[in-house]
Amino acid sequence: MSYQRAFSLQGVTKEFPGVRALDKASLDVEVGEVHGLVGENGAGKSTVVKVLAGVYQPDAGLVTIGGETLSPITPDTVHAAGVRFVHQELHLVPHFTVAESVFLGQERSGRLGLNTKAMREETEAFLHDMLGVDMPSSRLIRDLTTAERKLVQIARALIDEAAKVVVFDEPTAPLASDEIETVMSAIRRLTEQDIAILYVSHYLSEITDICDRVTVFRQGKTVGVFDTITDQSGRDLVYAMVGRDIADMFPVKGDRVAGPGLEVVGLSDGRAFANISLHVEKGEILGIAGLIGSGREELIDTIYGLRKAQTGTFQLEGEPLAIKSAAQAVDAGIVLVPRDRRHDGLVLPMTMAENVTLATLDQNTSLGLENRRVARERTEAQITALDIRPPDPDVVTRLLSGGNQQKVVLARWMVTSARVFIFDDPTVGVDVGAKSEIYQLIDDLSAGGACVIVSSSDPVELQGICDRIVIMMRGDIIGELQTEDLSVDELVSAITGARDIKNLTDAD
Amino acid sequence: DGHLSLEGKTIGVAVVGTQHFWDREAFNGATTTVEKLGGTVVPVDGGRDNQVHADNHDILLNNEVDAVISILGDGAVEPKFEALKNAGIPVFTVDHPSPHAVNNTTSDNYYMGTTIGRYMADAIGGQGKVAVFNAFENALRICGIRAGLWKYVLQDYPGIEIVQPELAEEFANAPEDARKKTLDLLSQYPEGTLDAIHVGCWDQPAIGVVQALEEVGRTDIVVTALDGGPDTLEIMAEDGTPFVANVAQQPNLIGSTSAMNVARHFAGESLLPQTYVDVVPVNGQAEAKATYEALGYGSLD
Amino acid sequence: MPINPVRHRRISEIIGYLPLIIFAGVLLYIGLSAPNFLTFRNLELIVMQSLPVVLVCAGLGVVVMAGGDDVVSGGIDLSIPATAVLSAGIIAVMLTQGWPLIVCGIVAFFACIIVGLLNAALVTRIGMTPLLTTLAMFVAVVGVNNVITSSRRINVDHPLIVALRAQDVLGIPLGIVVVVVVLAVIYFVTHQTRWGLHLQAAGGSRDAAEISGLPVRRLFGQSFVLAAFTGFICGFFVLARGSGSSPGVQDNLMLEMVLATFLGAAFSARRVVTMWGAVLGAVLVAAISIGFKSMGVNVFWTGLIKGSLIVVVVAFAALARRGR
Amino acid sequence: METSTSTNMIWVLLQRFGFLLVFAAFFGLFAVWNPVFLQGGNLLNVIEGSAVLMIIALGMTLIVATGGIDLSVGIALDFGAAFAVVALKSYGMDWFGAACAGLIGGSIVGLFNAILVIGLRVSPFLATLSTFFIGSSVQRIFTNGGGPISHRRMPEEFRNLALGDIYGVPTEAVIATVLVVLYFLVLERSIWGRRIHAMGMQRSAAIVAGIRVNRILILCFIVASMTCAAGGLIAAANIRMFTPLSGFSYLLDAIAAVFVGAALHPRGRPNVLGTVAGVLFLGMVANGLNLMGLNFNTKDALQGIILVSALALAVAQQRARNPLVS
Ligand SMILES: Nc1ncnc2c1ncn2[C@@H]1O[C@H](COP(=O)(O)OP(=O)(O)OP(=O)(O)O)[C@@H](O)[C@H]1O
Ligand SMILES: Nc1ncnc2c1ncn2[C@@H]1O[C@H](COP(=O)(O)OP(=O)(O)OP(=O)(O)O)[C@@H](O)[C@H]1O
Ligand SMILES: [Mg+2]
Ligand SMILES: [Mg+2]
Repeated sequence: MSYQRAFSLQGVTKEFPGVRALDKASLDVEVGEVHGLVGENGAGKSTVVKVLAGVYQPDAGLVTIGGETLSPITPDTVHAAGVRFVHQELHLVPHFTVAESVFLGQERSGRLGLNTKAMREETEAFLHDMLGVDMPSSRLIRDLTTAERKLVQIARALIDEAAKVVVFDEPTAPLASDEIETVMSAIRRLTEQDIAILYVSHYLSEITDICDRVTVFRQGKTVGVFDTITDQSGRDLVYAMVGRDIADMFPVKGDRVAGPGLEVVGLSDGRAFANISLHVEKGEILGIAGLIGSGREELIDTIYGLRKAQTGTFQLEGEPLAIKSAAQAVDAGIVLVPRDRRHDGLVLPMTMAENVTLATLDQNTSLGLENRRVARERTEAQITALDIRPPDPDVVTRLLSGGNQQKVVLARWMVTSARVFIFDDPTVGVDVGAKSEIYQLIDDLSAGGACVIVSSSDPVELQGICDRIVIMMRGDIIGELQTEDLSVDELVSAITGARDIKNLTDAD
Repeated sequence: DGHLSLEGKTIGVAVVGTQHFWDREAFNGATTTVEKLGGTVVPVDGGRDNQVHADNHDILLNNEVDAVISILGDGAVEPKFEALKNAGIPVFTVDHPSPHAVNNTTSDNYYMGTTIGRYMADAIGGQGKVAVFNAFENALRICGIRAGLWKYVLQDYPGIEIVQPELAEEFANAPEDARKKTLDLLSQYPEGTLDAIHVGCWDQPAIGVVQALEEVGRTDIVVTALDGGPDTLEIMAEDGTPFVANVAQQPNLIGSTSAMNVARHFAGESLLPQTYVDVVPVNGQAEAKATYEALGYGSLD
Repeated sequence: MPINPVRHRRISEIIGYLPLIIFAGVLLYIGLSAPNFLTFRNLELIVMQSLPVVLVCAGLGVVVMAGGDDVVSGGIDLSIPATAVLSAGIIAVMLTQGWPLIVCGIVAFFACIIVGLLNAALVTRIGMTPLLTTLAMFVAVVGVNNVITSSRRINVDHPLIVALRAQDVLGIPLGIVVVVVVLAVIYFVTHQTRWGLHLQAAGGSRDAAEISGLPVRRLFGQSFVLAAFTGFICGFFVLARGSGSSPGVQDNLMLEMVLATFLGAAFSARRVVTMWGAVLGAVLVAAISIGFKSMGVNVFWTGLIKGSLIVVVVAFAALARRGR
Repeated sequence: METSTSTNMIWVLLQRFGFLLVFAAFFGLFAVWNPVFLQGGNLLNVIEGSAVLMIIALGMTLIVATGGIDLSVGIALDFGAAFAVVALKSYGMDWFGAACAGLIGGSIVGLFNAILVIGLRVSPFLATLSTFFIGSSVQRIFTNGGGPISHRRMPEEFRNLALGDIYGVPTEAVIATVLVVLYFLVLERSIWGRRIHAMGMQRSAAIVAGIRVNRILILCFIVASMTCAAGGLIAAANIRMFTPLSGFSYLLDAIAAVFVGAALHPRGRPNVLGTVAGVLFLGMVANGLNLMGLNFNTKDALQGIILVSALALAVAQQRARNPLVS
């Protein structure tokens, strides 16, 4: 193929107080290719994207788009040059229609105000022709599935047909495994139209799957450009990213203590799922798999007392247990690492120390007054144990990177003497290095005799760390699989209902 | 007046508010008398908002009442009165003279203003410094009359000086607010430099004024006010109180008289534009006790 | 599995209409007990009396639209009623000094717009929370108005002002016509134009609007100016209604505005504050209070009834949301 | 860059201490304008006169810290005063019984708010607004329209809640100070305070962390309204009567004080010491303007303008110091 330069960043440096987020980084993307950008949390990916978006002014370096060097780099000049963004977050107005959302900020006007009809027709046509989906343009955003919202975002970026470069920032992070394909195929269609795509993701399987070339960042520097990508490139990419081999992403299991753990019988919430029974032994890691909408998330919330259960009983280590609120769950030694750490995991405006000790306040008090020194010491111990960066108990958690935020949530539960750990999508947006650390930690917990439940939308992760996986579909558990000898493909087909679980188990 | 009757008549009674003793009593006087005369009352209350009070007359108009008694209010009510009049509904006002009203029943505000002026001047021996709470002089006609005539009388006492600026009381939390403002005032006018504090149109703030004076032991300063409700009469009846003069009105009687006037109107009697109901000047402790009993508030012994 | 999403939907939709049903029930009850309540004349009166509140509600609706419906940090402008009395006060004072109405109007217009700009600057430049900003602004503007009018009652009998109250156009009171036109314009501007769509996006999801390159802060600021403009218009209606400017009108106007606007949210299918919801809320609140007065309900009870209405309606709205 | 260090310093100083400087500037201005301002008696007036507002503002601080707002603080004050005065007058209770009655009366308001907010899921703003309407109406029904209940022959001990002194310090100032200290310890130094702040800042995260937010919220509403009722006791003792609907006049000032205080906090949290600063500032401005001898309309307008400017300055200062906080 004869490539033509779509855009290039050369020697871009960006400093924030105390951090050099980009350090003479460069990035070249050709027309018609899908170019991957990978790196650890904090490597500078988002910063480079923001420089390209004109949100940040680089301290040094050149940005060239379509052969023209941009100066100044502002959101407007960048937009005019044909660069579009599909942001990671599903930022859309919930009560807007699809058409309104697609055209927000680039409306078609008629003689009297807006030309709503034209916008509706164009939206439907575009979704059909370019992305291959049929969607009524009058539906409200809040009634759409996550994947459909992603498509709306993509349509938004491309509807004016002036796009030359499209930047995808972790487009699949919020998606369930079956939805990913919808979006990926939409992306592939785009390359056919001589659009260059920059694809930022932590999912290396996607990167090797879809990208033609990949650039790797580490600590703000470009440390490698891979011109050919095969299914086997994953390991090399990881090496380039973290600067060392991550021999095994997943920990090797040793001997475990055993004994009765958490037992849930006949749990229903009257809406999302009904009559669910499951159990986790001490020292066991139970996976819960299922698509978005399968009731998996609601089940986790109900076990943790965040949602009201209509029927159902709990037993922990043989003792009956009432869980009507999260506080009761915590008192009983059941703790949750929630899927949405920014909303439910952390009190973002509070410091690391404040967050780490939030659930165990009464352990470091004298006469009801807080002993801040003890709180600090305990936090420092966790910082060392979990390698949280920066190692400063007084840093406001809002400013931590995703992986480190997740570690702070973990640290909070480490200081309790919890018996059941529930992880809900624990590694979304977390880089490979941190991911493997978190897996190790989960394994250590179960090795120490805790019951662990991991609910996840990532089949690889489930297959890698769990002993046993239950699969949910439409509010029901449709089957249970042992992970030994289970392949990821088999798991995926079970989750999506492509294959009957019975066949799977029979085949063993 | 035994022949008077409102049998079969519906009378709208609009009152500007009911927080204040005076308003409430006038309202009660009017409504009970209407009912005693066999009429039906449609009551509306403005919640001390002159605008709402005015609007309430529209409701009475729509309800096709036979007559309206309107208690207090400001200029906002005039067009409403006019509309009522045009619809053939006679309007009777209380303490609010209006060209569109058949009759206005009121205390003699001119007399109140001059009387309290004289009493106060006498109490401080015809000279000295006087502070005045006077937030409503510009807002309400009756307050303009009372404060205006009080000042008019004081022109005859060249030795009396009104402290500037005048003070403004609040309506909602009048006693406590006046107490604080008085304390501020007293720190500005040390011992011997202030002789009287007058409340220009009513007497709720005077409760706080007296309170402040007693707190800092400055009961040499004379307090005067208007209305003479039971609260303030009780204070005036206490030993050693600085609250020396007041002019008591008979709001219940005023309301009731207005209702009687409505009946007189329907009986075909002709009414004067203004009916004056006696006020009771109260000068000193003994008169306060007597007035308290005479107006039927009970006994203070 | 006894899960029937369709049935759930239907129940929650019915619950969703409960606030309106409750109001309809109360009004029907009033209509049956107060003979003159359901007459055309009375309905006209209800609308006429709610005009000033309707106008400020529309303004508040726009601000909420642009800032989101979080009462403390989202879009709220408590200063609109103060702007309205400032407008009324300036016009009244200048009229008594013999200025032509048009000049008075222009001066009042600029004064109101300045208040709107100040709100906008404090909120979007300095970053004060809107609730606090506009509450403080309310106090300050009322203070300034009291200086301008010396807390006097000022009668106004300018024919144009009187016409707003007393003139009919084709059998419909001029005041209603004017307000309907103003509302229609505001509706058009906020729903049928690019700017209006951006405004709604800014309030609907700040992040989405920012990412779409919309000038969120400027839009939010502009909503305060538009709100101040409704305050300016409202000033004329305050004058017309009270045939002049009386001190103290703002307090009641503010309470009614807040009550009506947030009740209005309970009427909207999406449970969001909308301009029409606010307007409907204003009219219904006026209807209820006029109704109870017509019934001769003891006046001391009105607050209790209003308060309970908010609770019932809002609680049902919350219930419906939960049922969804 | 180096040349501008000194101007930078000034800028930094202004940002850090801007509000303090304004406080000082007004203090100086009032002192120069009218020397009376500085006299001990007058400053005592300021402190005494701020006591009730201080107490109400403490209650408000608590509710704002939970992430809500309380428009019914005035109702709680009224109920406190009403229950106490009725207990003294109609039931002949002694001062202690009456004080307890007042506090219980106030707690009804908080309980009612809690039911609306937690039980019926009404937002705090609308819930407390309803409480305001309902509470006002109840007072008017109870007092037959809103007439004050005066009790001139109030027991000396009860009156001393407002007028007495403890070792020369006015009792109301002592009560306010004790409450300030208690609130400070609870809200800023205790584990309950941490929980309250956590739920105020991010409720869902607090729930997941196992904090019993509803229980805390109920308690906070009740404690806040009892605090306001304590203010009501003092107000009633001050003038020996219960004036219905009088609490409303403290509402705006209380909100203003709390938010000035929050703006003074490095991370924008509502906090007790900030509230104290806010209340004292408002009290000082009101007193100073009273002493300036201005026409009362001018004075009110100035007070409003100073309020807006002070708030703007406090917030600007906080933003400048810490641009990252939302
Ligand atoms: N606005 C900012 N102010 C200060 N530091 C910043 C800012 N934005 C980013 N940083 C810092 O710059 C570095 C690079 O951050 P960046 O967001 O680009 O990483 P990333 O590769 O996108 O990480 P992730 O995988 O977590 O998304 C980090 O150390 C981050 O803390
Ligand atoms: N103003 C700031 N000051 C310091 N650090 C910041 C600032 N803004 C962002 N950061 C840091 O920059 C990094 C990236 O933030 P950003 O908002 O871009 O999220 P992100 O990179 O998309 O995160 P994720 O990996 O979870 O997708 C985080 O480490 C964040 O803590
Ligand atoms: Mg990033
Ligand atoms: Mg990212």
